[in-house]
Amino acid sequence: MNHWKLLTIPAFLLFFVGGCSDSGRFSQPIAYNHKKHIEEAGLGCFDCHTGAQTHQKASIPNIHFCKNCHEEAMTDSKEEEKLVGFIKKNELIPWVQVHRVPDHAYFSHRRHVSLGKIACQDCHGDVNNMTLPFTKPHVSINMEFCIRCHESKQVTTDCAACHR
Amino acid sequence: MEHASARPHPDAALLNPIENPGRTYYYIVVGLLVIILYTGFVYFRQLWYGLGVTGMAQPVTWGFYIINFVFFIGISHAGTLISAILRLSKAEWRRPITRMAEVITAIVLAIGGLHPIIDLGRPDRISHLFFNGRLQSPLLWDVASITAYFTASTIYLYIPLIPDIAILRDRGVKPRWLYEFLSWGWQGTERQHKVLDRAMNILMVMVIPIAVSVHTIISYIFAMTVQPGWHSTIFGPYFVVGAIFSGIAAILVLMIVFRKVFHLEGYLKHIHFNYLSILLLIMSLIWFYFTFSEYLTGFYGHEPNEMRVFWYKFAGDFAPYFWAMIVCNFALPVAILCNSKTRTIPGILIASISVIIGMWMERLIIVVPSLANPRLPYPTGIYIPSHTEWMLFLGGISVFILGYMIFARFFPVISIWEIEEGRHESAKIVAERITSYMPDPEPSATGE
Amino acid sequence: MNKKTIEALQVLSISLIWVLFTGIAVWIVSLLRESLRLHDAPDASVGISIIAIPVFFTLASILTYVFIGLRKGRKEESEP
Amino acid sequence: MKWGMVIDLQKCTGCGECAAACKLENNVAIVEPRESEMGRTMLWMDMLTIYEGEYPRLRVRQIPRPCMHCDHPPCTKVCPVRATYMNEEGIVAQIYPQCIGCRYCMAACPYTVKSFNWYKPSFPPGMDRATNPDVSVRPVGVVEKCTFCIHRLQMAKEQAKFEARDLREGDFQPACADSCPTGAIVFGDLENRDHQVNHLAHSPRAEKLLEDLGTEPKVIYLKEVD
Repeated sequence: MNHWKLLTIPAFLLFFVGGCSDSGRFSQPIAYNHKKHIEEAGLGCFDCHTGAQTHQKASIPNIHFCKNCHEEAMTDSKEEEKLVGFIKKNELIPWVQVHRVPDHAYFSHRRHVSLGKIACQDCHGDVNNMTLPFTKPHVSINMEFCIRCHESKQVTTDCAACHR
Repeated sequence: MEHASARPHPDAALLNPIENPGRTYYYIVVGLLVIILYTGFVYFRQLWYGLGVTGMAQPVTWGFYIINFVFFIGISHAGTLISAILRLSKAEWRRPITRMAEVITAIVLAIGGLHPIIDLGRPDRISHLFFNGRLQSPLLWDVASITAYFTASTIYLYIPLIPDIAILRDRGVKPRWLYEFLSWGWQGTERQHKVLDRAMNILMVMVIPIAVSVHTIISYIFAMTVQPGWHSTIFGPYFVVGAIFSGIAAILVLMIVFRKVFHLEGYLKHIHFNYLSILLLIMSLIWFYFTFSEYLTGFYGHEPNEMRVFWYKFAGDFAPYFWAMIVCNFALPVAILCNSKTRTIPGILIASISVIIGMWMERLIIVVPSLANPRLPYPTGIYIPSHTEWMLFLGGISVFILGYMIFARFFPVISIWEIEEGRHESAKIVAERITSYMPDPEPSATGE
Repeated sequence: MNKKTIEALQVLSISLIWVLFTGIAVWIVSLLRESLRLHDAPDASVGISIIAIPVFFTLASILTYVFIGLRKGRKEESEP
Repeated sequence: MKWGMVIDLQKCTGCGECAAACKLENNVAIVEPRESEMGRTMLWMDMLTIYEGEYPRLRVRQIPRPCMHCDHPPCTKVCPVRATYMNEEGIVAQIYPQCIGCRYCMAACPYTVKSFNWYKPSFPPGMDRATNPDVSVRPVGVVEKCTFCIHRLQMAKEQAKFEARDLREGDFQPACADSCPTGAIVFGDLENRDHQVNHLAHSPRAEKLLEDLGTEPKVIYLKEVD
């Protein structure tokens, strides 16, 4: 047994007290530009995030999808170069999922987008004008946020409807 | 104020431990601190790995922590309740005893109150109890009643302590600021005495129902479930009686220890031990009566699940503990205390220690067998406490001793001003009281 | 420590006790409200829980009474 | 809606397939043998050993035992933090992030169905990567129990709504009912006349465990007839 680990408990407690859920920032491998893709390439949310309307997960597109346009470089952007590099090497882009629902909660995009008719912007913000990828969640994903919306929309607030 | 302490005080024996604590005191404190530190380490280990380091399993999901919780809270009834009853009934022999008893309550309650938290699988989520607590659960009743009892008994300990703190302040005992701060400007004027008396009278009446409610509610933790051996209406009073019983034993042990260590033979006389041990004897008989009716009703009803637990205690795995409990709580103390020849101080010490052990076993016998014998045909549960649980038990006792020693280092364990008051006034008051009991002289004598 | 600081500390400790007990009262009331909102406590537990509140306030009042009473009951030592 | 389960002991062979399926479906931790000997085996669906009769005519049988999902659950009454409660569809749910691990519900449950995470849940090498993503792996120090595979209900309801239809009987079946090779475990809505459980629950063979406690279990056994 590693008793030295016990030393980390006070540190852990501090961390716990300090609040740890969504204050961290993430860095993305490629500085993806949502605005450019929407305005210049004329893409919509569901063109790339294909699961958002029909599946539990919205899915983040990766090389197999990006390949459709970016097999060869379209511009002289440094960031595109990186993408083309990934595609050439047939290597997955290590996107960081920023909007994360904890394991113990059930969340489905289909339920919210197709059945609940919630706009993407309500949770993810004004993505259409974002020139950089997400480094932190637009809203803090915690139960208070979920419950407030569920109460205002008068949908179920039964614990077991989301917890599992 | 150096010269002040040179003045011989009539109760110098009580002030001596505070003014000259001596070396052994610090050795013992260091020893206890070592044990407590190690206990802290053991507890952090439990926090890190989870409750798996204990001996609890399924179906015995409650073990030492809950047993000790009930046990310590039981001991705590020594103090405030008994002191309040003695004060209310104006028993003059209470004077050297009340303070010692009240201190037990305050310290033990703090230790006992921590046990359910030690028992939690996720103590980091304790805030859920405050933000999402559910008043329907007996555990929440416990949180509320133990808080009330703890605050009430601390206040009840503190208020009669004020004049003694003032004595220490006036004698210039260090740390001065502490006594200055705590004495609240006491000067012993008539008006101040009146205020203090009134406050104590209200408190006395208040703490008794609070104390009774606390242990009743602790018994409800068990009695509110439908488990065999727990679901019983007798549990409330049964627990209260057991608590007072173990409490008196704890006071007696402490009195004997202090008498020996601080040389208080002049204050704690044989009569005090005699009276208290007779109270212990009575409680032992009442305890036996409750135990008897508790098991007899179960046995007579002959409900199969109830009987499984019954035989588990009477002739099964728990029989050694059960019969040891009967010996410790009933046979031995009654045998010793019934006879005035054996009702000596060593005899009382043996009886009291046996009662404390016996009452701890009673808690064990209440908690474990009911859990070990589920209603559905599962294998009988086994419970072997681990090193962690034993350590936390020992740690709890060490914290108690240390707490008591720290209290005795700074404050007199026997109420000086109440003794003084007794010297001056009680003889007169008692004489007046006794005359008031007596029939008035025959009026016919003057008529003719 | 001089007299002023000690006095200030005494007043502070008394007010802290009031803060603590008010906190407990607020806590119980908020639990009651939540259980009523969720229709979770139909039993007598609601009524019984309310009893705890006056108990705490009585305790605090007794302490305050003693504190004020002792200050008023002092000899007039400040006078020459 | 009142979800319930009927276990037909006439059909049950005691094979234990339901217990195994449950364990895999719900990521129930697999404890080490040493721990298991101490009585820390975690099973949401346990196999109860029942002895009937006396020695020469002794009969031993294994019957499946999930959580009874009582209509008057003794466990939810005592929970100090609302970590366990009965929802409107009659499922007694356990909310893991809310549980403080006091184990009062375990002590109060007359059926002893709840399990506690004495240690951080562990899985044998290789298996830890094969946990069911639809169910969370519980943290250390919380109580857990059979949920009637409530995650399946969440998904089934969503699917039904997506297809704009009502929930059908077959849409929501817990893993044990799904896996039973003899079809002894039937699951459905006890209040819905179209569901099989509704008929079976009124069978003369129907009985409940510890019925006299008044807990009104929603798991109903159909006793064997010789």
